[in-house]
Amino acid sequence: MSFWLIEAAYLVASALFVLSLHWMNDPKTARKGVLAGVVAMTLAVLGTFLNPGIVNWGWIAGALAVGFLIGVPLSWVPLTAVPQRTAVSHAFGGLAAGLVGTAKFYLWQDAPENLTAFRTFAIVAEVILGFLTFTGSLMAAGKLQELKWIPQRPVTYPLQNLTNIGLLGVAVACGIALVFQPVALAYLFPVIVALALAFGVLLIIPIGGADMPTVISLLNSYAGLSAVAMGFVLDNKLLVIAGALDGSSGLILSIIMCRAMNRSFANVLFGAFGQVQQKAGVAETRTAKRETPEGAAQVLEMASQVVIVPGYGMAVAQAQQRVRELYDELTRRKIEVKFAIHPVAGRMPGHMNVLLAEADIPYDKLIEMDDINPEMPQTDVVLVIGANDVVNPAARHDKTSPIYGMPIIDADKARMCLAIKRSMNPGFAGIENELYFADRSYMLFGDAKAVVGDLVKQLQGSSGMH
Amino acid sequence: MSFWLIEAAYLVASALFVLSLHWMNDPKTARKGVLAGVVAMTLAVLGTFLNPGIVNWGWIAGALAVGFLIGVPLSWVPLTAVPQRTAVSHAFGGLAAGLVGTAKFYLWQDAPENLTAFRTFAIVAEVILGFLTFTGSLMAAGKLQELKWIPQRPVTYPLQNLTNIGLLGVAVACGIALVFQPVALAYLFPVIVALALAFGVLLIIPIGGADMPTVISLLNSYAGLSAVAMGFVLDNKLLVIAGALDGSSGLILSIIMCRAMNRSFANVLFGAFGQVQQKAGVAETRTAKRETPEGAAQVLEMASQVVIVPGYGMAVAQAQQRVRELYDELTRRKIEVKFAIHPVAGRMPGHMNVLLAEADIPYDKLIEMDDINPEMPQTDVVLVIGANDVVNPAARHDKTSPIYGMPIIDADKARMCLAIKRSMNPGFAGIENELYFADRSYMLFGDAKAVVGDLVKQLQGSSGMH
Amino acid sequence: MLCAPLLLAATASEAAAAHDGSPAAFTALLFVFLLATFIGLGVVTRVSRLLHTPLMSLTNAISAIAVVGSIVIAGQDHPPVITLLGAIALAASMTNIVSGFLITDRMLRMFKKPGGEKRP
Amino acid sequence: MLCAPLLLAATASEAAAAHDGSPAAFTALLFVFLLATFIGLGVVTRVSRLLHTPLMSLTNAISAIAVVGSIVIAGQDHPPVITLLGAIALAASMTNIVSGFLITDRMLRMFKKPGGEKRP
Ligand SMILES: NC(=O)c1ccc[n+]([C@@H]2O[C@H](COP(=O)([O-])OP(=O)(O)OC[C@H]3O[C@@H](n4cnc5c(N)ncnc54)[C@H](OP(=O)(O)O)[C@@H]3O)[C@@H](O)[C@H]2O)c1
Ligand SMILES: NC(=O)c1ccc[n+]([C@@H]2O[C@H](COP(=O)([O-])OP(=O)(O)OC[C@H]3O[C@@H](n4cnc5c(N)ncnc54)[C@H](OP(=O)(O)O)[C@@H]3O)[C@@H](O)[C@H]2O)c1
Repeated sequence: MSFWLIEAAYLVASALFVLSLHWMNDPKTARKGVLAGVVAMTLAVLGTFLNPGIVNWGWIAGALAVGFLIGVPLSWVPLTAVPQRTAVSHAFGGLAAGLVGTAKFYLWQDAPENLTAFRTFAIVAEVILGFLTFTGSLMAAGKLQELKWIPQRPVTYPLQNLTNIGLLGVAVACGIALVFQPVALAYLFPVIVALALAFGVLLIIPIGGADMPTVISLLNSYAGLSAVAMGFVLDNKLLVIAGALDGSSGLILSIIMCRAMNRSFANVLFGAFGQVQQKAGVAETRTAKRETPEGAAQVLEMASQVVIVPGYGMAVAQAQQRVRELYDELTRRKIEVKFAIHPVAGRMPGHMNVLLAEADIPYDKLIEMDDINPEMPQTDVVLVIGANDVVNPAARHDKTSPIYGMPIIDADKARMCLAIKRSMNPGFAGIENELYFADRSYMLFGDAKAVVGDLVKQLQGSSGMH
Repeated sequence: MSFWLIEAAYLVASALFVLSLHWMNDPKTARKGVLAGVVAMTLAVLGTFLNPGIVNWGWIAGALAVGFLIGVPLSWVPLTAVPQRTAVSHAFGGLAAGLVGTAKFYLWQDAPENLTAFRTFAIVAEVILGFLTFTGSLMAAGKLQELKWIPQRPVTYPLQNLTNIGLLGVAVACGIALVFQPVALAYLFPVIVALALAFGVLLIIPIGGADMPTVISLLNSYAGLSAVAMGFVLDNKLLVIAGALDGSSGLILSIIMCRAMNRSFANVLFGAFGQVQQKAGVAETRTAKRETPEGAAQVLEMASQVVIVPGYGMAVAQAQQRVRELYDELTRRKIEVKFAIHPVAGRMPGHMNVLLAEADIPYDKLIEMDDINPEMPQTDVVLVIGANDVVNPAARHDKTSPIYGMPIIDADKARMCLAIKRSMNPGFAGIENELYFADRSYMLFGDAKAVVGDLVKQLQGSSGMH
Repeated sequence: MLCAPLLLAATASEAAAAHDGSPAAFTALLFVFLLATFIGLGVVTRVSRLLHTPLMSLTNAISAIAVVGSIVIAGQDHPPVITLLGAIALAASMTNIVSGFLITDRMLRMFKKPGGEKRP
Repeated sequence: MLCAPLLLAATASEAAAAHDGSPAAFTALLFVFLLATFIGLGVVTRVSRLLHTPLMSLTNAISAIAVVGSIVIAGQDHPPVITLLGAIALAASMTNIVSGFLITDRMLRMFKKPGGEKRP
């Protein structure tokens, strides 16, 4: 009987998980999607409780309570910290998968008939994926949080990739051995765990902090795959389905990011990309024209169409509220204001959308790169707020540039360009941006929040009634 | 061993079937889709051959040969006969499912432990769906082929729906009885088969010939579902997957048709829609203005943008080649020619696209209703070729009209409208079309092929060098 | 390299037989059905409107997957009448496969790409 | 009305047990995996670009499905050390569920519909 209830619960849960992702295709239905996810997860948990032989209710209650107590605060992090948070929970996910796999392996040592070839195979896969996701995600979180004791810059040493692949190879080899001799060779299991943990760390070390978002998405799909493996171990379809959904989502997001950066997975994983930044910072020969907030405000008032290009800087400066005020001031003057959103502006996909949404800017004003670029020539003023690489014309023509080929927002094609940043320092890609030296470009130096604030004051000052 | 090869073949086949449908989303990749389907089917067949215990190779070879010999000619039918052909193969599909189910049922009579509740349940479902699809599709094909001895008009009699539902109810009741007593009550099985066969016929009788395309799509999903049921009987995942793909496809196509006709399933199935046509044909009071091919040709030459609205009449008259020549003549004169395709123009979804594609008209000239309607006011001449309901303005305003609410092509909004049809007879919906009485409308009476041919001659006559 | 042990491990057919018709096998099929339906709905809704007629005949051919069941019935050693039923079913399915794919391809070959020359 | 016989018929758990880990069960999971991956790819590619950040945290919550396995390990009567492992796994998964869904909803609540007022 319980068998049927459980299977029914799992079946409905599977359907709801699919719908949950499906409804994310439109902001209007997105929250329904979350609801579906919650219901699905609840069904999954309740269904599992029906399993005959579940007795340690105390332990379960305790664990759930702990998880609840950690989880709630973890959901309060500021939006700028979302990437770290995501990384941390990937770590938790990997840990859970790894531990369950380990437990199963040792439990079945006493009932080896259960350790069929594919079961053992699945366990090995689950454990390797789980534990490397665990350490890897922790490292990634650390780099994103810019912890002192974790080097931001990629750490490279000779034969690095070779040793990494080697490590993984050994782990896999041990795994295969286990598949043949799950009991006799059981002592290999801890070795595999250790290697997986180590590999997770070494995988991240050579990757620059700014590539972490891509890496996180990849770790996301690893976490999903480890759930799939767990599904094979426990012969549980729901685990396989949810894991697969998760895995494909992570994969697609990282592909989107790579495309938008015009880079390959290999380049992200082994390219030690951030390095180029060392040779950046070379003193500028050319100088860029400066503009004062007063002047900028006047220019903006004159414009009939303004396009704002937000970037990582706006996120760092937490300037979104000020930007909102600027938006209000301008629209109040019947000036058409649009936001040009680059797919990889900021440090995670959709980063800018969330920040601007937080500032209550209606999402039909957030225009995707491909839709806004055609309008650029008719745009009077482009206001770049803490963006850099995503508006770097070098990506279009300079074959030698590391971001050559990356699609960009054509800020240089507008009648005039105002750029807010603190200095002439480069962005994530570590290369200078000729846009700032163009005749039609003027710099507004300073922290994005402060500068935008000044602009707003200026506009409020002037009656605004013309 | 064979077990693994078979499962592998089935797994790959499943993936290929999905891809096959996926690639149909673009004419560029569509043929690749067919290829994928062929490979998948081949894998499925070869995989099945590996089953231990397959011995009657003679029978198999014979059956395959027969199927081949019937199948090849069946694929040569003219495009106008495609709906009938589809119906016939649904009949074959249903027959196959029904027979396999029957065979399995009697085979397992000697090994009743195999007739578990859900197996029997699945067999009953398979047999009912299979056989009702069989007779139902044959009836549909007959109506589409307009066979004399099958009444075109819906045949209705008192309590019709009640008796039909009743029949089905009895069949299902017997089925449930069988689920409990698969052996003791085995004699109920032929009853179920008979009822299913009868139900198939009675289901179609009350439906008008012109509704057959919708019905065929529904039968398509029944055929798919019977394959799914077979999958449950034989515990075969590939059958379930392919069947489900098929079922959902049929369902969606019929939904699209119903939407485009603004009618509900219930209305199609039980509405006896075609009936209204009886009270049609009432003599026209108002008279429509006629136009001669000469005059029409001159009008067309003057135009700068012409929109052609093809309909069922073009299909019946097989006029697509002439239409192509007309298209060439006009484009040669630098006149912008577009085709307005209504989703349910003709008698099956996409009917017009195939016909015009057959006449080598590039598919980027075939514009969907929603995209062409905004252009209508700027259009100089709309040339309606054997279309009627899909350009009937009554659908927009006349609440009493049977097609009220059905989205239409706004031919009446163009500067001028030329309509080619043989008479003032109504179309499938059996209602008069006020478009033909509008001031800006002129009729070209005659068979579409002939009339368009005349137009082409006229145009060729006039030098065309101005 | 990994299939080797998997294969050794499998006391295949018997195991499969043991599994046939078990509740677990039944629910497994339910999950497969659910997922396949989701895929079908998702994929078909995105089929180009241009190709709805070819789509009908393609799915038509795909539904001939009943061939799998027919082969099993017709091919195994059963009383002649059963074999006959199987053979008829097989012939019917084969007809659908052949005609379905042939006519679909025939229609698709007609679609000219905007460029002008026929699709390869 | 049809489940009744189905249930009667099922000598459920045993049957399920018999099925566990059999080759057939294994391949069933393979099919499920294949289909679910297709769905995932299809669905995610159509997620609105606006919502890629919430999507990340939503899938994050969904991947906490490992909770199912954790409950089984932690809940059944096993040596304490195993139970401990299970409990840790369970706590970790629960953390992801709670934080994942909460933060996703928090982000989505921010998205104002063009009209102006917040989404309900
Ligand atoms: N979004 C993703 O998913 C993702 C993933 C991986 C990598 N990336 C990469 O991240 C980059 C994103 O491009 P982006 O243009 O948004 O950012 P960016 O290229 O990193 O440039 C950010 C700019 O903001 C300025 N800035 C920093 N803090 C500021 C503050 N408080 N006030 C004002 N300005 C400040 C910095 O210049 P100053 O120091 O002079 O102020 C910097 O030049 C791309 O290269 C992309 O490939 C994105
Ligand atoms: N496409 C689908 O999937 C589908 C499915 C189900 C139902 N339907 C229905 O079918 C109808 C399709 O609309 P439609 O406008 O394409 O066709 P229609 O409304 O049936 O009108 C066709 C017109 O073509 C004329 N015609 C017939 N033979 C001709 C010939 N040889 N030469 C010239 N004209 C000829 C007829 O007038 P004369 O007799 O005066 O010549 C008739 O008025 C819609 O009502 C739709 O709901 C379509």
